[in-house]
Amino acid sequence: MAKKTTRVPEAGGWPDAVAVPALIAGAVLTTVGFLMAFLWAAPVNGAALSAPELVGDVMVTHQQLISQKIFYFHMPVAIVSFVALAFGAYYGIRFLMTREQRFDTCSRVAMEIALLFVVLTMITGDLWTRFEWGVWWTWEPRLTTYLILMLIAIAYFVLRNAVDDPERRATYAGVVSVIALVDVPVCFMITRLIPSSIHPVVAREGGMSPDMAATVFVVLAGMMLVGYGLYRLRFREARLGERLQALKDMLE
Amino acid sequence: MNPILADIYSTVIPSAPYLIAAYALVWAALLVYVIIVVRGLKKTEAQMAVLEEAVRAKGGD
Amino acid sequence: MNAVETLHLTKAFGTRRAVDDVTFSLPEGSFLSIFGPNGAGKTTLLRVLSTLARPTGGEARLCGVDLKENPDEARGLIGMISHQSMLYPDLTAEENLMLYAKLYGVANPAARVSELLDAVGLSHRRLDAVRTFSRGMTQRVSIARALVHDPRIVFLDEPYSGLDPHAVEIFDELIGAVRGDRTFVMVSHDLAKGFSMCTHALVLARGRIVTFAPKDEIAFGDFSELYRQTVGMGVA
Amino acid sequence: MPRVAPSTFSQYRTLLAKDLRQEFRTREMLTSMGIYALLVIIVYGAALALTAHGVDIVHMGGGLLWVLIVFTSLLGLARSFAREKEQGCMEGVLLVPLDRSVVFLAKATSNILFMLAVEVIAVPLFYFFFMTSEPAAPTLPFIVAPLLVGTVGMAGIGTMLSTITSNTRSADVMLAVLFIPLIYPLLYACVTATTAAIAGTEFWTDFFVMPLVLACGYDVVMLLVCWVLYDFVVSA
Repeated sequence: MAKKTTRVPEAGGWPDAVAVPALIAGAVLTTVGFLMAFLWAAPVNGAALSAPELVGDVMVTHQQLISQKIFYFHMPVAIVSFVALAFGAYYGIRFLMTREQRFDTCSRVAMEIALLFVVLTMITGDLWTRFEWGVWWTWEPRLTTYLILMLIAIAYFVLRNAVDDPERRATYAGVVSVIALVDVPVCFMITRLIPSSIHPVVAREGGMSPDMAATVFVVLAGMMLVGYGLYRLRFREARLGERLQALKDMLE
Repeated sequence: MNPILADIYSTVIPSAPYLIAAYALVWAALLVYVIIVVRGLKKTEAQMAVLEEAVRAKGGD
Repeated sequence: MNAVETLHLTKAFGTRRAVDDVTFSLPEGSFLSIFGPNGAGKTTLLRVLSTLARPTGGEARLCGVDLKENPDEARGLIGMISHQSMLYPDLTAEENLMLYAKLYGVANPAARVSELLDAVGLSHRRLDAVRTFSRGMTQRVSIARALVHDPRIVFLDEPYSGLDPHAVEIFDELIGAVRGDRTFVMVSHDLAKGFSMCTHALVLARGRIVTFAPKDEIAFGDFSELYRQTVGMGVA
Repeated sequence: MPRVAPSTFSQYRTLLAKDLRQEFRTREMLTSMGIYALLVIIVYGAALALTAHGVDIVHMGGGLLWVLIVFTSLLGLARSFAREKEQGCMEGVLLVPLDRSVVFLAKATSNILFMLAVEVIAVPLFYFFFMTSEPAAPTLPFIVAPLLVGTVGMAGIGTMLSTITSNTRSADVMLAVLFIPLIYPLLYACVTATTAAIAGTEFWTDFFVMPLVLACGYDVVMLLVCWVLYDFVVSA
């Protein structure tokens, strides 16, 4: 019975060679996005002014909501955290199928990146809330979903530390990552579809104008590359630790 | 600054600190993560050194 | 027809190989004793053979049934007696045996259960909760549980731990009584007892076979000397 | 010994009967959950005593009720699996040739029944202690629907998580840490539906029917995922 040799991801090789340039490209793109957000994308109109005013060469008729600029980082970071969670669950499934310990390492590293980016999402989202509604926290659907995702990611790592047997730990971690991947979209859907308070609030989300969309896209691409670069870096470090441990075992 | 201009910027000034804080914290968090990974690498290198000694000692005797 | 056949059986996680390239075959009706220092992989090997753990490599066949292809069919052929009784303390002896009889789909569960309780001499206690039983009595119900579906192979994982000499004596008697043409595989630390009861002996160290031979080919003296060296070789 | 392969349903029934008989014999889980629910109500009493008129209990009632249910069921779930691990009974059951998800279904069903049994006591008690002061809406009896849907969802995912956390260090805390974030959407939907039923609302479809449908969706999705993944978890 020729054992199908499952291709096991390994540190080194082209994915790692690409990692450093990806990190640099990511940093560049995000800073470009940062500048675009402030200089190029039109600010969102706030409350109407008592009278139009000439500012520079533009007739301004509404208050300019500057705080909305955080959005250009908040959304991409949130998307990347969800992509990282998807990878974590994918490698979790691969581990459950093949029992190959390497996939468990990939799943763990991907979940770490997911947790990192969820923390970033919470930071940007919370500060935006602080200004937008003047309060540090509201149980507003978007924010609660990310709080839940963060708690699940933290629970994932708490579980990993609570189990000693490596195979059992990897199996449980894989299962939890899959349940998390299923749970988060359901959480997204439920918190959005049910009006958050008894008197329904009309959603204020207007569409995105092309220039705003372009900025978001630039920052998104940048954040994806940063995420990828960090993933490869952490994966390489984890692999190094494992190879060292293997050497130690062999020495005894 | 006439009242209307003041009105325009009324949302800008108070929100500025949060905006800066947000971006600063994002970069800070990414930096902390990289530092954690690098520290991990250093720890592994130290263990590598110990291992090399052990191998040399084993080979030597 | 061999009761147990393994070919390069391996159970490893990452680089740690609990069972490493184990190959042996055991004819039906024999009694295999497995010895080895702590952490040599004895219990892991037993768990893999009894389908409680999944092998990572190699093959294993029980009475010709491949463990990986159809584990369920293999499970129907085996019984397990371990230092854990696998009995529900709050249920009575009869309820415990009826539970397993129904799960295994034994044709006439009630008759089979009372027959087994007679065999282990506990019919008078069948309506008492297992919690109230002594260690020896619990082990006897555990034997009944393991034999409820008349398995071809019985695994024993250190069954003597916690038994006083009298209980050990009764235990051996029972094993002798129910032996028939069944195959037994026992993991034990008790060198003398294990060697005396077995027809084949197998010594494991760090997951690898040190020696596997029918009992009549080795004298006990050489065997215990070899065992001392193996243990001297250091713990896994 | 003729052995007819038992139908999955009969194995399911046997395992469920075992759980119910075990609980009926000791009533350990029901009493501890029942007492715990009562204690939570007493804590509510202290918490709300000073604000007797200030607090709009009709709108808060649904939420408080679900806090009571979540923490009581957490207590029950943690115990439900610990009992299987005590004497290695789970391994005894795993040795039987059966589909592992039957074990999940039987355990989930028994957990649902135990949770419902406690709710049948706790909910009227809660109503008696807190809700009698102000007139609840005529749609009050509708709270049975979210209670049922919520309990099924919680028992399903709770069974899976209690299997995972039963042999980790500090199992109870681990179960809560995993359980609460994962059932948040279900909890959110059920609290909204319950509050809508208690307080009555003119947006009936928005606040009762929609959450209930979503909660059912959550149940179906989560039970399916748990059903598929249970084999990995229980044999790990």
